[in-house]
Amino acid sequence: MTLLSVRDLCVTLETPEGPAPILEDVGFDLAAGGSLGLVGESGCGKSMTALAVMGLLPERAVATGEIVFEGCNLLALPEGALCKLRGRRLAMVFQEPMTALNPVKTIGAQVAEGLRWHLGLGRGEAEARAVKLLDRVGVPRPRFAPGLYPHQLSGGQRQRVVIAMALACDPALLIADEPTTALDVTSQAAILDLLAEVAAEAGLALLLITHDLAVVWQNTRSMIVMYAGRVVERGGTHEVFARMAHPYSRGLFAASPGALDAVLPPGRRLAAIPGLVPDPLHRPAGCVFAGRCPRAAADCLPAQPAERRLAPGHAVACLHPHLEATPA
Amino acid sequence: MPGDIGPGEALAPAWREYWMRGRSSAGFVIGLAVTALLVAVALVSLVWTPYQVDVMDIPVKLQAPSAAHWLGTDQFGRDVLSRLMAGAVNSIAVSLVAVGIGAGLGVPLGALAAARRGIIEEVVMRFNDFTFAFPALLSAVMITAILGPGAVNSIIAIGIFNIPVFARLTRGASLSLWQRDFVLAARVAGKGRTRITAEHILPNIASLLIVQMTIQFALAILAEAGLSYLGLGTQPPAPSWGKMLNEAQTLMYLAPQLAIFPGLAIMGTVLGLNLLGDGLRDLLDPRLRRLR
Amino acid sequence: MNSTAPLLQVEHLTLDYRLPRRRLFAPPPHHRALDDVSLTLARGESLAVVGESGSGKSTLARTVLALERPQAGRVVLLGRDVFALPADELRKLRRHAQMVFQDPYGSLDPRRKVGWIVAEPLDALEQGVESAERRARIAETLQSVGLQSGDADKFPHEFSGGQRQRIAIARALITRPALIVADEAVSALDVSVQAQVLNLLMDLRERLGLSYLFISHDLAVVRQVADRVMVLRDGRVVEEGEVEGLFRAPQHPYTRALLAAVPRIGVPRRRVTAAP
Amino acid sequence: MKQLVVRSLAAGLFAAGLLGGTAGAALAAKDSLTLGMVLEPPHLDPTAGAAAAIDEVVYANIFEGLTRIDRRGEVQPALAESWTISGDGLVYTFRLQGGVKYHDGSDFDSADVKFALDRAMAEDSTNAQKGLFAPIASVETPDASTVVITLKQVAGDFLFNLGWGDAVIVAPESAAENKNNPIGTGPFKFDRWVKGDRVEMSRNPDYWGEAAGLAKATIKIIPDPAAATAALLAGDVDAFANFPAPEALGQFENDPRFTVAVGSTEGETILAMNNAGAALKDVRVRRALAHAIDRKAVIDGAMFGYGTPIGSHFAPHHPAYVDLTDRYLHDPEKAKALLAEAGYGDGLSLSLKLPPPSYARRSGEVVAAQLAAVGVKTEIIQVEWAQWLDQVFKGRDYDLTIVSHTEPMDIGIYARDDYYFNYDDAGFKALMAKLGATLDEAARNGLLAEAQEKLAEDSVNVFLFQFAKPGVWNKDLVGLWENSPVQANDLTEVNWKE
Amino acid sequence: MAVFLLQRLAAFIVTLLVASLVVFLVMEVLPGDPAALMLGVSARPDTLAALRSEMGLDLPAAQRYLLWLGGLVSGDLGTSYTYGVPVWELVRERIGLSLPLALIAICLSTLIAIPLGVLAAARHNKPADVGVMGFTQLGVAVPNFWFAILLILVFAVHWQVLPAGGFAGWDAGFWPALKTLLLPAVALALPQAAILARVTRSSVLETLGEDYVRTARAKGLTRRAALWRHALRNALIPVVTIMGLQFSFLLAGTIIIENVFYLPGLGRLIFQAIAQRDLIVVKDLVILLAASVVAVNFIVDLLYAVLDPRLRGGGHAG
Repeated sequence: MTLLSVRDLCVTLETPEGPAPILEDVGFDLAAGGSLGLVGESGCGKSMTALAVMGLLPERAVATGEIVFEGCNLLALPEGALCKLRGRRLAMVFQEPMTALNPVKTIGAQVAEGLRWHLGLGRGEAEARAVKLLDRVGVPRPRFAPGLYPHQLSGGQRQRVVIAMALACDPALLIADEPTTALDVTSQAAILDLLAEVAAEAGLALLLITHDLAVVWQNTRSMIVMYAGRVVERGGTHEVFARMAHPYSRGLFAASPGALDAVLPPGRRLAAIPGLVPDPLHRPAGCVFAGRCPRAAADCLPAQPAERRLAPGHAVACLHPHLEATPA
Repeated sequence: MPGDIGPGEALAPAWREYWMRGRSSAGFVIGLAVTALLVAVALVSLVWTPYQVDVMDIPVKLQAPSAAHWLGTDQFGRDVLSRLMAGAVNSIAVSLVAVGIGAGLGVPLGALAAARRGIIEEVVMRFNDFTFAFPALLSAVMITAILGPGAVNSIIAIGIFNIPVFARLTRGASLSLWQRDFVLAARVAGKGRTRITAEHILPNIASLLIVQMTIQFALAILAEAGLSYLGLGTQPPAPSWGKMLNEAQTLMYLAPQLAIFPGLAIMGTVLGLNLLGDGLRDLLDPRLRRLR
Repeated sequence: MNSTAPLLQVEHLTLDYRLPRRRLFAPPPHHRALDDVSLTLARGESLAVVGESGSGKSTLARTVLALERPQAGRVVLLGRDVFALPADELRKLRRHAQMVFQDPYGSLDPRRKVGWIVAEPLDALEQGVESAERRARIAETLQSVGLQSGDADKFPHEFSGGQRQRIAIARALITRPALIVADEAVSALDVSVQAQVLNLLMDLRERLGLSYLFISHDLAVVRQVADRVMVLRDGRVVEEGEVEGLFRAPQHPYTRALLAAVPRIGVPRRRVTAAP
Repeated sequence: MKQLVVRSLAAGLFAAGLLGGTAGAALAAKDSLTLGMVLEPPHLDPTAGAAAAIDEVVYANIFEGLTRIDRRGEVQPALAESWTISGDGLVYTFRLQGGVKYHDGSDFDSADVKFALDRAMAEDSTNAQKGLFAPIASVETPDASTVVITLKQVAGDFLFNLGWGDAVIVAPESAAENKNNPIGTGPFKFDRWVKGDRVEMSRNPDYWGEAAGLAKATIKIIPDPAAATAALLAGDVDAFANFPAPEALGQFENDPRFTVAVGSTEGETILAMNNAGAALKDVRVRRALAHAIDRKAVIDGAMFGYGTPIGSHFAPHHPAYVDLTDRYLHDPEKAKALLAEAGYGDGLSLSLKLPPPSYARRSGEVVAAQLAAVGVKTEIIQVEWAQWLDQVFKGRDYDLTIVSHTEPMDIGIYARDDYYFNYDDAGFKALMAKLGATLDEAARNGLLAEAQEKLAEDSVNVFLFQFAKPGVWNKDLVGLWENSPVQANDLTEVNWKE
Repeated sequence: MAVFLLQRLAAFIVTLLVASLVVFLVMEVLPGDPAALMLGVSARPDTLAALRSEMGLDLPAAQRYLLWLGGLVSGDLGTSYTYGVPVWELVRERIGLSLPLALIAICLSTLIAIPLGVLAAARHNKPADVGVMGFTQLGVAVPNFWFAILLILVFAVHWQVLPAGGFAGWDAGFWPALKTLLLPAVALALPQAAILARVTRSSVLETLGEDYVRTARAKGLTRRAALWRHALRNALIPVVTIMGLQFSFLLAGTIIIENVFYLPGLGRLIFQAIAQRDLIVVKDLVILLAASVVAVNFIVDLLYAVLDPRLRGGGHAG
């Protein structure tokens, strides 16, 4: 059953130099209890997609298209109705646990706030539930009293608190936007484990946004690759990894030093993608990747390539995709 | 005047860009216009005023605005417009020098404190706390009590209280710059603290300082007016807006224009400078949302 | 200079940061950022220092370049103890050791043109460089990192993150140093650009015979560029060794935990127990 | 213009929602008075300070002397019911009022008089007018109601001098505390002093003479002329005996709620010159300055027409007055000629130090403008009283200054050694000595006329105008002094109209 | 935290000591002899000398400094030269006016400024914001003494609803006394309110951009709820700093405003004392004012700790 269905999502940002298209025709589906990885480099629009779903786009941004969640189009909902969904059915975990928590409120109060707001619980009851939640995410009493303030916790512990806040009202969808980027590698793994566990336990769908292919590989069932505001490849995670068809996906894969669990022989170079990501105000008319693409041909330039199905559940927006398997 | 600076080719690209951005901000344009008007009026008054500034014509004293005297005459029959115009020179001169003193001493002190830390910083900051512990006006009153009232002494009094403002600002901004990697890079490159201050720190806080200067300039105009109002600032017969207000106060009921026009002049000038300062801040560095 | 001596020798380095007092009459508490750290780096060798945040690796980098003064220990660069040198001698020594920083946005003065930035160590450290030679050196250095000589007249904000990191590398190279300390030099870059910069660093090392002290938290990156790896934790060296050996058979449990935590493609996720 | 401005201001502020409260103009109670005064007395003991403000509060209200000066400036009996003077003019025998009590209930007798006078004359006395008592050789008290004062030399104005505030009679028990809790014998008792704001007093029910008309009098200190104007208009004070803002008088004259009375004072306002100054020691220069000044314009410009031109250091309302105002007529050409003659044809620069009162500051501006017209450049330096005393009066470091000499009959100052004018003239000193030894009224007047002539002739100072005393009060108030022969606000006869 | 406060306290004491020395030296070089001023132009030298010795002016400077300092420490402020009463008495009388005036002005400016600032931030770039910013620009630019004159003109002279000046005294009753303080308080408060409103606005705008506000919105809080529950308290931290700074400006403002409204407050006392060379009063008052500025900033530091738990100490858990 499809929980979230995004169709033709376009987001335009007003800038002093004119409107900048941030997202163009982004679409994907996420089933209830499923997990979707959104991977791409900075500026590809993955965070903006998450904010669009949450209805928390910056004021200067205009979104068009459809974001259908549990049967209703979020983009058409009035603010009041959105507020009733946010935190209740839709929840989000942010990248920076250092700043995502209010420094002047106790962690207990911050976790309890959603409960009181959405479920109308009294202070005592909400705080009791908050203690349970904190315990669940690995910030247990008595070592961590709910009366602690965020600055008294480490980064990993704070991210656990943020997860507890997100889980408070049993949401159906959890969006995690680079939840581990700001953390040390050992905390990273623990947080990813925790996310996977709680998602499985509560049967909630996970939209995981990351720049790290390995994180996607280990944590999601399906994935989409984004580049310069567009979806360039989508499919089941394992299918996509098995045959990275889009030259960008493949380039990204080859450029990741830790992509292969093997060491390149000394002196061998990583496969870097030459060139730069085009600036949103000056995107080319045709394929956005053509400028950096080793396979680009004349036909890539006039128009955006349409999405092409390679296999069930695996599609690519490229005229000259790799059809051979990814070298492993 | 905004019209004077056309979008000419001669302007450097950066300035042209600033101008294009600035032009779209109403506050900045108004502030620039008011400030330019003030400067223009002051300059004009140096060579021409409708009447001679100091010449008394007692029979025509306290006249309401008329065709002959656009803003009326004061208790000695002097032309108010002429005195307002000449008062602009006084306000600008006093404020300029006072802010110059403040920035000229405060910026090096602040930069030194940030560069050297330790005991020097401690001394500079104690000096700051110390001057801050005295309400500025009170100290100005005492300074003029010692040195005697007068424009020069009010400049000193206002200037002294600008020193900690600039020292504090410079130190704060410099300290955060000293944490930046490009300063570390300059240290790796073997540059000493003085050279780094001159080549990296000061250029990077220049826009912040310019903005603060416009603000302090406005405050100095208010301070000069306040001191002159208390009789401690500019001495007669030199025209000063604050002094004019002081003299007009008892005449409020007979000739309210005498109190209204200098007040409006002060308000307009300060307003213009503040708008200019805000505009400059947004223009030079939109991230600098300094507290006001 | 004795060519057989190691390029850099760090001996028993200990460095404390003072923390604010907690009690008025007690001495202020210390945070020990480096605790008896020693290392040796030969010419042309690349040593990676890895560790999590707070492990002291950045402090080590700064101390090696004499930007911080340790409480104990020595840093010997090219046979000379940097903390025992008079200021102008130290300055002369600086041209042999330069640094590349993590943040390509923060490490370039936004008010200066690229040419000025790149030439900064030259201007500060080498007296009497004529302007024609100076120009030529800037152009040459920019070209060596894959930029154009015309880029010298642009401002940093006209460049992308990867290009800025190239500028920073050019600045480090212009005095033709023997040692480059790279403090998280690629961790702020996107993967595709990161690969470009890593490749550049490897090329330069081959061409110029540079030595790297490569500070990083990213084990995968380290594996790509280093000959040897040193693992720091809470200011102490927990393990050191040849990169291959250490990755294949880590000895210390902390090293093992670190390696296990790195997500890998093709390896199913397994529960890790985070090191406490 | 004015109405329009005020209305639009009112509308603006109203719109801003700042208006709170309602009109609450309480009717003034009919037996109390709030009198405005510019300067606050530093303390309330008239025998220990020079400030006119002390006398203006306590004189004739709280404290009384043996004699008193009435509203016409004439000597009247006070605590001394009557007196006789010996033929040689050296022995004064005073008969004291009976049944006089101090406000603290203690009795008044001749011992108090002796105490008070001895105290004022004593070595360590801090009486500001010690000179008044200089002629006294001894004070004796043959009985409780008689005081005999013997003088060293004849003093023509001795009875007048005993009427000064500095010569009031205080009791030994309370003298030390008079600065803050004045205990006198007058028709009003001191109630309290809210420093910086007001002094309150109330009717003395046990007064030996005719009881005061007012049950309560409050003297409110309002130093700022603008505030004074506002306070009168707003009804916060009932009267200003000496209103500090002459510019606003026109408005009060047109306002039916107020009475404006312009009286005379003993204040000769002069442009004092340092007669020892490099240029000013030349009488031609001093005369040139006198010719340069247009007194009428000074009075109009600085005093809004309130003030009488004078030609020498003498009050016009005095019988011995000689009008010398035409001695130096306003004549810029002549002034220039005189300056040229003295060698200052190319101009002259002088300092003009101005004390704080607005008459001085304003006159100074007009004077400076007029001097500029004849080529004399003046640098105006505004000083506080403390600095004026220090630099001008004591240090004699000045060229020109403007000040009002408010003491009555003070032409004698020109005979003092080392006085700040630096006018050291043997002829004038002889004249004054002669005056001191003369008792006959006509002869005295002749000598005084001669002295006035002499000062004008030597153009010692530029004599500007006799200070006017503009009083403004509620039209229903009667009995306030119009003139000010001594510095006082005698409230004894003040009443509200029925 | 306690250590931090003790360190601040030590710094404050040093500041005050230096201040006392500076003030004393300033008074030494102040031209004008208080004795001569009291006795006027007719005083004779022996009278002057007698008064000077009575006032203790004939002692050496160092001795007078130490005597004064010792007095301050033991709570004895000395005796006013001119009024002849203990300075403490003068201060007590005047503080009953100045303190309430300052407090009313602070309350007034806070009550005006914070809602306006929050409103402007909440309606960023909307007409309400533009209106508030316009008001604050005007408020910052108006000289407060001029504004005071306008207030008198309108309320006291034109409408006669409020007194033009003077202070009724608290013994006249609460409302009459308050009424006399209303206009001065408004004149003092308006420019402060304008500054405070600007600070509040920019501070709230800044905190509204913080991640934790976005987190709160992600929890489902409305814009308004996120503002009140999360942004405001954090935004108040810089606002409190500015309020502390304003106290100093407010004291300065009272000197002018008390002159305009002829209020017998500390500001006018000091002004008067300087003119009358009542040096002991000047010295005492300057030190008192400096101490109160310092004390207010000390309170601000304490308030920080209330508002910001990060300053309350307490290390990492776990």
